[in-house]
Amino acid sequence: MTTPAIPEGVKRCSTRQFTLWLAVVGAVLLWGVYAMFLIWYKGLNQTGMNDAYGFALWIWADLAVIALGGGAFFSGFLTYIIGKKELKSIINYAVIIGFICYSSALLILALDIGQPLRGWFIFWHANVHSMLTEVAFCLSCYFAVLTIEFIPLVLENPKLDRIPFLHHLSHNMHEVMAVFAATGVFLSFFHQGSLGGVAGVLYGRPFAFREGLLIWPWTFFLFTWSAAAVGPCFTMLVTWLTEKITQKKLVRPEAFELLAKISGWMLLTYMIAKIADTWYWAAVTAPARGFSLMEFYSNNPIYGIWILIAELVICGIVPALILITPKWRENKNLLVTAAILAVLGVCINRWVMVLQVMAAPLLPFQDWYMYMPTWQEVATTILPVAYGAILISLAYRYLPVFPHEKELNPGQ
Amino acid sequence: MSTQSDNQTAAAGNRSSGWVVFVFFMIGLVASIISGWVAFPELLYSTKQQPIDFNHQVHLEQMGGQCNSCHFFREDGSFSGSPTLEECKSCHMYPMTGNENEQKFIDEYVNQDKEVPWLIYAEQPPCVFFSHAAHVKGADMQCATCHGDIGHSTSLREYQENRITGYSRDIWGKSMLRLGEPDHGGRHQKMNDCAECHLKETGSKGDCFQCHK
Amino acid sequence: MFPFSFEWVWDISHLVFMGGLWYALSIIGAGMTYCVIKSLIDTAADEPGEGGHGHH
Amino acid sequence: MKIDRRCFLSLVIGGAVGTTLTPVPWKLTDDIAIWTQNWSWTPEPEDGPSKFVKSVCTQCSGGCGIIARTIGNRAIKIEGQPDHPVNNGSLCPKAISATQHLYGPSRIQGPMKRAGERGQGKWEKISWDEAISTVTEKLAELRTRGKPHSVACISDTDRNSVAYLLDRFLRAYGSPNFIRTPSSADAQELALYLSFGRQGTIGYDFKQSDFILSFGCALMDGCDAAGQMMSAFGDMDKKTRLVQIEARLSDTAAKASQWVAAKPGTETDLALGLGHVMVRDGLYDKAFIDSHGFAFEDREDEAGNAYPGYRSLVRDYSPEKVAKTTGLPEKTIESLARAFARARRPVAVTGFSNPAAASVNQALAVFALNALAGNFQKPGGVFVIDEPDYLSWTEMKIDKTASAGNQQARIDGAGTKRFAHTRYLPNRLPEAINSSQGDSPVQALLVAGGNPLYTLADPQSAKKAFEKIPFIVSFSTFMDETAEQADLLLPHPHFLECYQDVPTPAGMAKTVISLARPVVKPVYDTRHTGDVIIETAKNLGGFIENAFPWKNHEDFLKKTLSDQWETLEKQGYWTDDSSRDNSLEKLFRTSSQRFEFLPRAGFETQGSENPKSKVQTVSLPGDVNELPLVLVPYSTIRISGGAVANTPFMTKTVDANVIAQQDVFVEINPETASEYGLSQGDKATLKTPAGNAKVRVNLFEGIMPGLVAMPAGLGRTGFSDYIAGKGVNVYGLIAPAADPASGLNAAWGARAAIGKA
Amino acid sequence: MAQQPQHTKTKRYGMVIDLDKCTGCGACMVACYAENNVPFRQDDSDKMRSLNWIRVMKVDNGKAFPDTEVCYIPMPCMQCDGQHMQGHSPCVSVCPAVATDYDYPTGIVSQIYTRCFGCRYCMAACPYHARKFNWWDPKWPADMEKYLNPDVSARMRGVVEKCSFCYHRYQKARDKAYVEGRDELHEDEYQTACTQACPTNAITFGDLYNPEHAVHSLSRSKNAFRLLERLNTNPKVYYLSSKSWVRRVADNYLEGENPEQVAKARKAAATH
Repeated sequence: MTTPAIPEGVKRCSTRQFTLWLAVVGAVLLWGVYAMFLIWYKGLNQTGMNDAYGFALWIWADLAVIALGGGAFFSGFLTYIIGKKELKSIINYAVIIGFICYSSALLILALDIGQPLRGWFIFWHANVHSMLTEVAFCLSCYFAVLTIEFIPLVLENPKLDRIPFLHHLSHNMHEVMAVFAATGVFLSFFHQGSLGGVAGVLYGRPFAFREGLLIWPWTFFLFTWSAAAVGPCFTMLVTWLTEKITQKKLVRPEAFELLAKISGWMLLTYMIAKIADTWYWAAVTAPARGFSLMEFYSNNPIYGIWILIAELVICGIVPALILITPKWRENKNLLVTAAILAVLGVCINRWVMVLQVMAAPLLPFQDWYMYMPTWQEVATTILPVAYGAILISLAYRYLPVFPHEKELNPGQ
Repeated sequence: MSTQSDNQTAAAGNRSSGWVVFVFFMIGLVASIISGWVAFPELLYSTKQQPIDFNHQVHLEQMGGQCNSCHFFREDGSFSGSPTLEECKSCHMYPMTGNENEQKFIDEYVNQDKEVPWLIYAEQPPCVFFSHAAHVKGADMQCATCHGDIGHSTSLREYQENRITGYSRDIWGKSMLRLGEPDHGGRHQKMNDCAECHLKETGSKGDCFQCHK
Repeated sequence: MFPFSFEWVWDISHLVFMGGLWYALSIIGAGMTYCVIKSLIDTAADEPGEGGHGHH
Repeated sequence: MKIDRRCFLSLVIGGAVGTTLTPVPWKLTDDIAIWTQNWSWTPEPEDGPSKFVKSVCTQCSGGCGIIARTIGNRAIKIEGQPDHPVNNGSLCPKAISATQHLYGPSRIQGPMKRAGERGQGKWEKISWDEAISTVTEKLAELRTRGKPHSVACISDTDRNSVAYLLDRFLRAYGSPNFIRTPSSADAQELALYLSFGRQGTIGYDFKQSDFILSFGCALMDGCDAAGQMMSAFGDMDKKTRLVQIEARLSDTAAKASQWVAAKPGTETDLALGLGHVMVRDGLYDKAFIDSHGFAFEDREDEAGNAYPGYRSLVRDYSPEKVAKTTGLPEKTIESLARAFARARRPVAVTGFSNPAAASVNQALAVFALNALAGNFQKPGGVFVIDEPDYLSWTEMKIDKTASAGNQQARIDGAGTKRFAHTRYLPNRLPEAINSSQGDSPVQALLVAGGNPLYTLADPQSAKKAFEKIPFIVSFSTFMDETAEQADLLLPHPHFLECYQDVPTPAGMAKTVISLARPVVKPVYDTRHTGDVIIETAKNLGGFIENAFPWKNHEDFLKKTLSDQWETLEKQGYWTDDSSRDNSLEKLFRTSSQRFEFLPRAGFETQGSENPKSKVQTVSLPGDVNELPLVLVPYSTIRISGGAVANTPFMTKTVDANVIAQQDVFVEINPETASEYGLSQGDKATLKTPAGNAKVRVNLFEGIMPGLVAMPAGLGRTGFSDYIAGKGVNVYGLIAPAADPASGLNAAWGARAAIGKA
Repeated sequence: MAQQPQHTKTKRYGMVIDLDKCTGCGACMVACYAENNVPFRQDDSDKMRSLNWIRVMKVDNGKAFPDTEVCYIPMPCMQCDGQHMQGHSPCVSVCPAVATDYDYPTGIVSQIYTRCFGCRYCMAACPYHARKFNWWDPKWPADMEKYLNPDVSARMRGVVEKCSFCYHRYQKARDKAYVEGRDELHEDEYQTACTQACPTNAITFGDLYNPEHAVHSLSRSKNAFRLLERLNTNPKVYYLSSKSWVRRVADNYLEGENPEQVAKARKAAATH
């Protein structure tokens, strides 16, 4: 069916079906919103966090979601700055996914602080030496950039496009998009890095601490790199999932091919750097503080050595090799497997850099610290997923997200 | 495409012209600015009267012209602040003058053994550590420098309380946020005001713990 | 964040960090201002044409 | 002019732009942040002039000097009084956190009478006049019925002005039943009486001693001498040796130079074993024994009966034999004895431990070691402090009813032929009531100080006995376990609100009288127990009224303290070194005028022919196969095992492997735990002949295999939600066992079994 | 916050705790609660959510009965001077809103509750777990608000708090000095609540820079060490113990390393 709100020439499901879908996802969203208000009203005692776990599930979710949202800045970089025309097919979607990731991250941050009404102190009373300040600034600025990148697409909705001012605004924003994209890349580079810096600068936490370059620990660069490598994988994965659900071809194969290739090489180089970093940390940084590598992993099934192997080999080297090998990445199943592994890998990395940092004992007489999230934490962490699904559904339905959809689905 | 154009043409006929839109914009702008600068401060603060109208000048004359006759330092270095009922009673056990405020004080507080709930203009929040000793003894400052020439006032002015924070209007600084409240001859007492003076006088805004507890 | 906020110090760290921030913010701000003004002008230019503007 | 949606939109946009140019958003943002900084429900403590008031803590009998800091009429903080002779500024956590009890929810806020069933927790507020007249009427009625002796009074002390007033009141009224709650001082005081012939306390000169041999004393684990002892330990030269004999690595043991882990209940054997080595090797003060010792050698009495002496007694305690009993290597026993004997100023200490384990024999055996070392009335040694006599009394006349009542036998059996020298036997009171036919022998009970329903051994049967008493009055400051079961509550002020004299605490090597003073005005509608007694006496009239010529307690204190009052008011304490100057010639008031190694009073009156039977350890009831382990209570200074519960602050300091939520952890050696398939944190059921308890397991290498140790002071029902409902009362799991020599409760533990729950 | 050039480090307050004397009684904890208005809860047994500015840790030598030894280690905030001794303590450098700061005149790490918005980054940064979060609104039942100390503000839910070395006592001592016309404080004028409360005098407090203060020489004695010294946090809380096993559990050592040698190497590296 076609109403004026739906982009021209594409087919969408019935309103009833769409409403039903929204109701289902909306229920999950409401559950999350309820938990969110509980947390704001009653405070952080509603979570499973404690004094050992000052950072927990939420910070992991933040870090992971931002890494995965890295697809937006990296695709933007490739599209607008390097000029990879193939990616025009997917760039809108990458921006939407990025927008969802970043808005979720900001929402979770607003939940995660003990005094949300004073949250603006981080801007007003900024301590420029704190990695978290850098994160907050770049995150919110970059979110502004993402919004700017998203606006023209929203304005292309047939109904909005009819308003002359909005029509022109959309057009003019497109014109200068490269400038915004470049700013976005600059901001992204720093905040992805700062997120890495958040753990890396903790010189009181030998598990997290990394030496580095000037004021930046190696994790600063590793985080940016890994986000650039894995962000596109996540974009591909969500696109693939959308194609499966809508049962349509949405993106030109060249876009997949190119993103996969670039991701593969980024991931491989990242893994080499990451392994070098891990080796230096295990062989030099930690022992200088009296720790041997196995002290960080043994003695605990949850944070065992498997986690390192999973991160570096199974979810690192393996997907990288799949993605750089043309024959393998042409196989859609292998490509998707590699993307899933890569996404898991970066999630494990962020998990380790948040949760295991908190868990590992520092004094010899201490034990591993354990933590179990409450349902409120889980609900608020799932909330962004529901919110993302809704936003994607709305965008897909009402906005011309995929410029080549008509051409790729001639029959419909 | 043609349908769309037609719609637009039709709409244009019913549309208000640009200058009308602009006038409405200006109305919104001016109205909000006026209400923001004039009505908002009126709403934000509640006005309270002191329990008793106190004449500083008369007391100052009677007590030898020294603030510290009533507002003194204790032996341990702490500052006594407003006199307690006990201290007032040392003179005002019974009426000394025919003043109605004095009579009120004796009837309502002395006879009922109740402390006077003075509203302190310069009362800082509980997170603030303010050392009178450091300023008055250490830096040799005059009371009036910060508090104004309150010693020669004959009447207590009204006390304005912020409805949201519950604190006196006097201590919330001279910046825009202070909303044009006159300074009563003393200094403003928000953190930035303290810092400004400290920077000028000591070369440093000071460390956090210097003024916070 | 601003030179008049309490924590501000005129040192290298603040200049570099805040410089970067204000640089990014001004690009974003200037870019958006440009877009809005240009769109307003474009819209005004369209008015006499009564919707005769082109659409791509 | 056409007004449409666009105009409205412009208006809104104009308004929004305009608003950003006003203070509204910025000021609101700032003020809301400031609001979060001053939430009205986060208290803002009021400031004012600060004062420091010297007083003394009366929460246990330790008598530590304190300084209370006040702001206006608020008590803010308790700190140690640095010049106080008892504690030199050292305080335990309970004293430091006393303000929590002062203002806490445990307080009884005014006189009340029971409204529902006993123990239901329903109370009705009444006036003090009504409260006191209720007591007067009840007492008058019992007297009219000729049963004044059915009134009993329980107190936690028999040595301060309130105790004296109570005792005087009972005697004027006609009852001999003044009972002191059990304490670690009981056995020591009795042993002191038997071997020295004096009523008083033993003092140890810890500070000057160079070798302290402690027989399981909880010196730094929360005994009543903690302030005193920790101050001494703090000043102690690192060369001073402290040896702790205990089966569990307590805090005292952890701080000791040497931890000697003897089996629990074998301390007496070890003391005699050490005596054996000293006597065998001639390592004792022959001069002292020659001139002041009695029954060191075998002897005969006037009638020609032969009695063995100490030398013969210890002959049976060879290191080899004692090693077996105590589980210690022979070498340890030999070297310990020699080290003790060779020290310049050694002192052997007993008594400050589990109040239930009152072994007079252990005290005698330890005194004997001190006698062998010849360290009486010497720096670094043992001093005898006489019962206080600072309160000067007027004689009183009593009527016939009173004298008839006073001649009745005590209900607890103390002072009877069987327990001739024991003054109070509180642990026998429940049994006396429960076993009586018909009416309870106690018709009215006044509980003034102490919390018998918590501190007595076997609190279950004590509670049953209380149910049979028709009229119970509690003078408690707090809603404690005893007050919960009372009919009438006449709350005594908190010690920071009133005057109270504090006699020399146990362990002090000189006389120190302190005065607790009102630090703040009373917070609640309370009245000093002394005042209530005086007023009740006046209400009863006649001879009783005449016996109490004072206006109130304060008046009584001022008049009876006479000379010392001023000193006490000024410096908070008053000392007297005269007991220190007691020469050995004047020290002993036994019939032999000597130190009696094997006291005549103890043995001859009981006609025992075989003194060896006196030194047998109390054996624990229960089948060894069924109950293979032994449960021992332990003290920790962070949990109060006494009448007054610990404060919330103290509970807060307790580790998560001692209390977690509602559960108490028992300590078990990992080796023992593995035998029963228990691992760290497991929930388990602990079984003893007295009952079962749900506990959790804490593995601890520092406890002897085969033992289960549980902290004392938990399982309360009274006080407040902050204190009650955590863990179990260990004394409820240990059935009392009478010390054959004294009748005091000597159950140092209980047979136990543990299994996974 | 940036190291402000106008500051000169005149004092460096520190603490020396003699572990041989600490009996683990908890008086320091309780005195600290009372002095600093630390709230409590009905069930405070979840130690990972229990507010404590000083905690007493119980450690043992790991040997079986009867060779077991136990040592108590009281742990207040270590008031780290940070790497290179410039006030960049682990927590100060990470706080995004300057709610915690290094007080250059005294060397004490401040915590301003009204500035803190509860991000807990400082807690993640502190290797000693000295920082505690207010998970709940504090509550003082019955009339307990009456015992609160006006010298220390009560904290609201949602902020981090920690030991301040009883900075308010320093302020009060200085006020007294001002009124008496003095510039310098005597050693005994400024003592923390825990130091004062310690019944065995295991804690000594004073200016580590001042040779007349006891801590000056105690912190340099041969039995002195600090916790996790190898992390380069430079704590101002020193410990004394005559037992080598205690020293070993105070820091991390690889197999074959020994505490004395590592300490010697550190000292040598520091002087070069």
